[in-house]
Amino acid sequence: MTKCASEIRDTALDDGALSARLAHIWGTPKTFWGFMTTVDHKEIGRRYIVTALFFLLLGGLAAVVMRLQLGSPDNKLVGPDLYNQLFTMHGSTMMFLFAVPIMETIAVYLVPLMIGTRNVAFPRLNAFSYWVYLFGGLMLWAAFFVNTGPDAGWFSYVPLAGPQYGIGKRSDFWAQMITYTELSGLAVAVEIIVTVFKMRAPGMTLDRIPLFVWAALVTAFMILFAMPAVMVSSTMLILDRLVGTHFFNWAEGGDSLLWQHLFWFFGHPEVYFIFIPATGIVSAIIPAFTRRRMFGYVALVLSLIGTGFLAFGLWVHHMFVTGLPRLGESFFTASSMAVAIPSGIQIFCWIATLWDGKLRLRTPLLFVFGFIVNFVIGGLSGVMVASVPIDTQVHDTYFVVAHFHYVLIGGAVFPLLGGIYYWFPKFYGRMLNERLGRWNFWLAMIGFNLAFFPMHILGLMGMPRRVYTYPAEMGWGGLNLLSTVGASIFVLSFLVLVLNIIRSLRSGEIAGDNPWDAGTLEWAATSPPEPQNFSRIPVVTDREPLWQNPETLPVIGGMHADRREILVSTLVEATPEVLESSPQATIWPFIAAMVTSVTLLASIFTPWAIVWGALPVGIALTGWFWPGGEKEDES
Amino acid sequence: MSFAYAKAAASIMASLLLVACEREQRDFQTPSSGSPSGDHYQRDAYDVAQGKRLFNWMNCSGCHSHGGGGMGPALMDNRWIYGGKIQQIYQSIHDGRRNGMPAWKHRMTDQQIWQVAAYVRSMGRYLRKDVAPGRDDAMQSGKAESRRERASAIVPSTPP
Amino acid sequence: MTAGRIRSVVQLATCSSALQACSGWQSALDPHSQTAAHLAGLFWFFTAICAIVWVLVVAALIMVLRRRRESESVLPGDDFPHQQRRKAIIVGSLTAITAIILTVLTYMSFYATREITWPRKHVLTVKVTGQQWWWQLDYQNQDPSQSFGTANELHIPVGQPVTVDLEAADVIHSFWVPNLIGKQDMIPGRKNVLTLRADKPGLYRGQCAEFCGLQHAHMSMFVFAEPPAAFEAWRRHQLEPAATPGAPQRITGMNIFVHGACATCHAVGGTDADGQTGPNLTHFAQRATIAAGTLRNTPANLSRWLADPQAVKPGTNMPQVPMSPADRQALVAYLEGLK
Amino acid sequence: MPRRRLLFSLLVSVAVANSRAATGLDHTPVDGQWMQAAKDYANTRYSSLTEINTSNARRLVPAFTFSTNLKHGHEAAPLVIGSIMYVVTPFPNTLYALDLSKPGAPLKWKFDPHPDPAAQGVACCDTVNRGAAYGGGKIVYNTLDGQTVAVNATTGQEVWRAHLGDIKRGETITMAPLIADGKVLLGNSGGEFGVRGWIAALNLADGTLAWKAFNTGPDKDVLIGSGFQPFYPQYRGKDLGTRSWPPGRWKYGGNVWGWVSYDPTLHLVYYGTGNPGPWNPDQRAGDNLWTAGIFARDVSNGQARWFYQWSPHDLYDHDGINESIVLDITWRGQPRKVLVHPERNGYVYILDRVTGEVLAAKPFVYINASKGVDLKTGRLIPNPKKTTGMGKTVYDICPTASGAKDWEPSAYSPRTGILYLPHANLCMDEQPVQANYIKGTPYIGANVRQKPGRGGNRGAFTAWDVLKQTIVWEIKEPLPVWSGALVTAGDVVFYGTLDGWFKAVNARNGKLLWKFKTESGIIGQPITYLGPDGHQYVAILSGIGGWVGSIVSNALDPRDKTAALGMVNAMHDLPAKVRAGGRLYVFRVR
Repeated sequence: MTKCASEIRDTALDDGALSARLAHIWGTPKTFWGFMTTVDHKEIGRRYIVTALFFLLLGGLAAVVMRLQLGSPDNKLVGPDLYNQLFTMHGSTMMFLFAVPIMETIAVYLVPLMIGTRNVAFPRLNAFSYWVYLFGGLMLWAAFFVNTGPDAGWFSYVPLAGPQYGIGKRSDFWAQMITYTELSGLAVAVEIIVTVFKMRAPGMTLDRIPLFVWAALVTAFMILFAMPAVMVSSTMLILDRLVGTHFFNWAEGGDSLLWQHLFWFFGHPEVYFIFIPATGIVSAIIPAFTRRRMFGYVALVLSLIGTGFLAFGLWVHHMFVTGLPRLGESFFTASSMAVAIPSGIQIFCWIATLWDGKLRLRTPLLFVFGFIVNFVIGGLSGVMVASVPIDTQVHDTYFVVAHFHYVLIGGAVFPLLGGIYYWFPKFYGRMLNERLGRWNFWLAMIGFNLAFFPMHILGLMGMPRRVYTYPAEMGWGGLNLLSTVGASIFVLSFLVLVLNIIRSLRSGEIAGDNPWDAGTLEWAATSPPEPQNFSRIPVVTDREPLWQNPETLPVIGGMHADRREILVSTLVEATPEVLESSPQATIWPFIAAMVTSVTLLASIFTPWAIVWGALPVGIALTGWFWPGGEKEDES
Repeated sequence: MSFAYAKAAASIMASLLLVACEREQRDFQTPSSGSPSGDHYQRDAYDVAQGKRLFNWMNCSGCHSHGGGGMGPALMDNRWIYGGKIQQIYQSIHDGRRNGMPAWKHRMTDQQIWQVAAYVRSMGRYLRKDVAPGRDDAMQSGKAESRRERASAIVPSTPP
Repeated sequence: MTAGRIRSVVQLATCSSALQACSGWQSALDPHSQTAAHLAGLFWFFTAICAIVWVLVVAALIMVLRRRRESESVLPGDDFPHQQRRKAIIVGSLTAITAIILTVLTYMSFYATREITWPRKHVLTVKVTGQQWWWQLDYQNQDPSQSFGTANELHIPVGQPVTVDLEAADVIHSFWVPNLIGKQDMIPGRKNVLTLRADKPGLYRGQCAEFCGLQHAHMSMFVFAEPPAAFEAWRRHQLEPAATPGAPQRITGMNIFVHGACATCHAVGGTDADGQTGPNLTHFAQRATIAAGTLRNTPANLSRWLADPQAVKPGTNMPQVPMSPADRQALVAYLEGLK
Repeated sequence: MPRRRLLFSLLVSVAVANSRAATGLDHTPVDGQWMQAAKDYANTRYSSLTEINTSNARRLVPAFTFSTNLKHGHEAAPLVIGSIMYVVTPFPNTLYALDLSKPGAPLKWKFDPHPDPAAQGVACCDTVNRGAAYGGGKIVYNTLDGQTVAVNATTGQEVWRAHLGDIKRGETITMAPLIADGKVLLGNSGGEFGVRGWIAALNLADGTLAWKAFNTGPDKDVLIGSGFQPFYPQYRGKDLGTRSWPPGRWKYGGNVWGWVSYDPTLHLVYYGTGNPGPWNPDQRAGDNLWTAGIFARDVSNGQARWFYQWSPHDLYDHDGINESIVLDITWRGQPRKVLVHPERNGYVYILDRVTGEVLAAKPFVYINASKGVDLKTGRLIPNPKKTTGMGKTVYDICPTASGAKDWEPSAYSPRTGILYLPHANLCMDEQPVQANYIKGTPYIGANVRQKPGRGGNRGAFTAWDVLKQTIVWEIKEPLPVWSGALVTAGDVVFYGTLDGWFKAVNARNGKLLWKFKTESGIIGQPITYLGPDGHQYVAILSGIGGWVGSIVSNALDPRDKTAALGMVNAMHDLPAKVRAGGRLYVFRVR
């Protein structure tokens, strides 16, 4: 580190000047160029969230069409070809383009704020991951709109998705979409891990990390271990389809079950990528609205880690009817049951916190209540499907559809909605309307249960999944109609949310820095946060720093005020270690993402694309890392 | 100037989209009217895939194997005794040929014959790569249709 | 939500349908075999436990809302150490109880699995091959001349265990007759085995449970559980070639069938029609349904099916064979005569 | 090992003499003619001519050649009766009569039967013909489209014509008929078309049907009556030809397209039956009687005497149609009337031809498809590791579908006691798939890739000591040996190779004496005769084709490894070695 004459430290500036100066250094110009080049985690996180919600909308529309089709028996609204594409798009979109990204990117937005730093580690990678994710999602939907939507289910079982029965390019787009989203997912996971481990504010020891951040951390680790499995398998699928390898060709020594093992080795943990951050949201909301510290912090953290570990030992329960050895299956029954224990602990701790808390029944807390009510149903039906004998009856029926929608909507979307109501003021500086929030909640609650509870019964009545229609004589019509009505109400609840958001953006009540009087660090920043998040890095001495120091937070000084700089701290105790520069805005992540995307897209049609694409990708990466002579290069 | 580029780009995009749509079409219903030229069957991956199934089901593979031939001539090379255009192949299947090829007009529907003809064209990879089938889930006979080198120009060959 | 209520909802929904025969004919909760009864029993037990747990959780939440707080601290986040300890004990015990319940459920599940999969002496082996989108049934026998093939309608003798060998010809399918037994996948290149036993005579519907492409929705099957004598009569009849038609119209129909497109895929025993890629139609007229349970087997429906199969079952491999109405009528007459 | 005393009786001449006595046909007493493809009823292909011998064979030179102007497989044996040589071509099955008495053997006449061209589409393994037979002044042979024609041997006029095969069902006829007891014996081909196999006897005089016996189905069709006394119990019972199959499935298989032997003393004909259809074994549970076995039938009425099955429930297309050589030997001290049969499944069987008992079965190639023959029950012991089934790919099955030895006939010399076996050394990967029966189209249901067997040499010419059941010597050939063999009293053995070499080797040690490169590959049957000039000649047809050579004759594409039922994969280099053609070569010693 060379000391320059022009060097300016924060100690030399008063608060106002420092804030203005840092805002300029960290800021994103409100220009097109600024938009394209920004590496600010808040900018990227926000557009990530908006994009994910956009895909939620698309996936939801697919679901609406499916519900309309199933609303009455022998319906001819959509044919089997379109229906198969619709449910594949619905599942793939919801899992790969909505649920996982949104959970990861809420973390991208919030984690630096919650741990008191100015950006994520590897901000350019962050920008890159967003663009890759965006292009992957757009590619999939563009393909769908030209009748090339994947039609073999979001799980793409071979041989149906394989080269012989997966006709045309539909499954190739699916498999390549996996590559895009997993690439971005892995990038984010790496960022989160490094950010949490090395960039926490001084004093934020491991046992002072907010539970949401713990959840994000555990999720990131799970992603790191699970996603390679699906990338490998989807690459194998592409190779089978394009190059004629025999990974899944049982007639030449391959095995179609290999796909299922690899897919579910990822696919089951994936449910927890979605659910664990959601529990983090719940654990963030509950203290704020009960005015109580979370009961059983250590137990909750251990539950998260335990869930993370156990999640990798459950995948076979998706394969109970494939004819695997019964004893082995029973092992997976036991592990699937066991994963209910950490979930149980979390629920008990939440209820214990609520028990003698000073409840403020605002919309976020309502959604937490809804979450517990619905998720427990999903969790308990999960215990049922974990049992091999019961699973042989309900597997691949609407019972399972009901089950995982209770887990994913009840267990993740409800907390997410709560989280939106909770953090919206932080993101945009304005409150969401409480009245509309209640409408939103009750419509969601009623609509959701109406839509999905009957599916349990339909499954027991023998209705299999993924059927585009059913005969009247099966007697499934009534419950399906009920479900369709429920789904419509559920959709209505989202319209209320959209309305609420639009209204608030225009004329919502100004929020202030800490409207909920919550205790975690993100509420110490302004609403919306300044580009640098914190002009002076706070020092943490408690799990709820703002409750401990309601008036002013202790801060550290001595950081440069003339460059993008962050504080690197130690892993366990978070004692300051070194000052590290943080990269400036650049267009290269966008360019790299674009050439990567074009390469991947072209590789759907010819394997040579990988060879030819390596060149522009290499150029883009060179540009990315080329030193630009900025001050950031010095430190 | 840039407008012209945009127009060109737009038309390329449009034709790409059209190609994609046509490739992925699933025509379950027999086309109702007229006698189509049959060319569109060669651009539809579904028709080609159905043709491939029929090629096995209708025992075409019994004589022509997986394109290399056997009792019947090879279909993956560029020698075509009775012509290698899809219409000529259709004719060979539909009416049969005197040196052993049976007529299928009473045993297969027109649509099926067109599908098989389209598939036969894929054997020498006279079809686009993205339309030609990938490998089977079966013991391999060689490179999948979509991975074959395109056979060179069709040359007429004399009947045996 | 109690067990009884779900049951009544199920019954209500099924009984309201038009056809009497279908009451609960594809229901996991209307067991007609020991195995299915076992499964249903286990299911209800699990449901009861889960319902209790859920009710307790919801009750706790309601109490949270209704509860009058003892004291309200001024500052947010204040802890009450005595409460903390009490809560820790409660949460700890609840966790322990959860673990115990789950252990019990795991063991029950494990023993139920053993109960169901215990190999039994079987009297009959049927190989079921899943095809897009129908079921090929091959009744096997040590004596090859006693073996035969049929499709989509599985006849079994009541009270006798039947071994079902499950295979697939193209993609993965799944064999599932909920009233009798849980499902088992049919995976190309693998063989799975189920032992099926119906304890009450009846007609049970099954349906492919693994997504298998365009017509996954119309891939159902029927199981006819018959008294052993009736089954034996049926079996013997299946060994016979098809009835030779007598009426001129039927003879015309036979000629259309045997010399036309039908014979390239379908077999009728005793004729030159011996196609193997479609369902065997030797005793077609005895079947209750057409196209893997898509339509009831009536002359009108058969005519409709032959006229435009793609309208009935889009994507089916059955082509629309052009035919004059008179020919179609003759064909229908022939097929409906294949008793 | 008990010491065996070996005694050969020259059944060859006995048979000829007896047949003459029995039928009064004008078989010349001199062993200088070649009146049927297999030379004699015993199928020895042994000639007592001695002019060509081990010392002068190297001086063999072409005497004349004759082009057929065809480019398909020439499998036939020429016939020589008196001073005329008769050559049957592959489709269109023209019969040429060459006048040997004149220099260069000019064409005397030709006869064209005009077979239906559509027959080419249902000929499984090229449009071959394996030769004619002579009797009663007539040359009798079969045409590809299922006809049998009798032509006046002198004038070339058609005498009669019978039509037994229906090509609409896929029935063709490629075999050389055998004339015995005043009857023409022939059977149908079409094992790959789901054809029901039969053997028929036509009256030589007028071509009317004397009897016809099916090889599957109810006893009355198979001509199984009270005289049927098979040695093994598994062949006893009513209607086993239907009951050893799933109902209705017995309509496919058991064709007769190979060699028929005849024992005039026992008045029995022996012939092997072809494979059951389809190849996919799961579509035909059971032993599939009476396919892939051998029948002994009373020549006068066709009634079956006994049966033995080489390959019960044949898993690998190992049809049992190979030649059975009629010998009288001393076996374990007892004189036995036997058949020696080198079978496609890789064993040389010795059967008691009176009772149908298997005396011995020893492998002459590497076999892993089966583990031997149980001499107590007579059953082949299958190898579970190589058992095929629907959809299951089984790798490296030896021998392959075309067999350790296909139809190409061996020769037996009573002078050496050796059987001269032309054969292949191929293995295969096989995946049975669902076969679909559509009348007149192939009914196979298998993906096959053939490949070289152990050692890499795809063929061999093996001298097999019949009594010791051991290999005396063996010539490894890079390509399968698909020509017939011929052995003479001069101790010279002749055979041809696929790349066109016609070879003469020493019958006692296998030393190469002479070779000559012909214009195409050789899959024909060498013969020898005494010319009108009193000299010994050797004749062979050169013309690549058949199953093994269809890659050349039908211009198949080797990129498809399953083409021609996988044979193309094993023969992918053949087009580089040999060209299609059709030419008769006749040699003599200069």
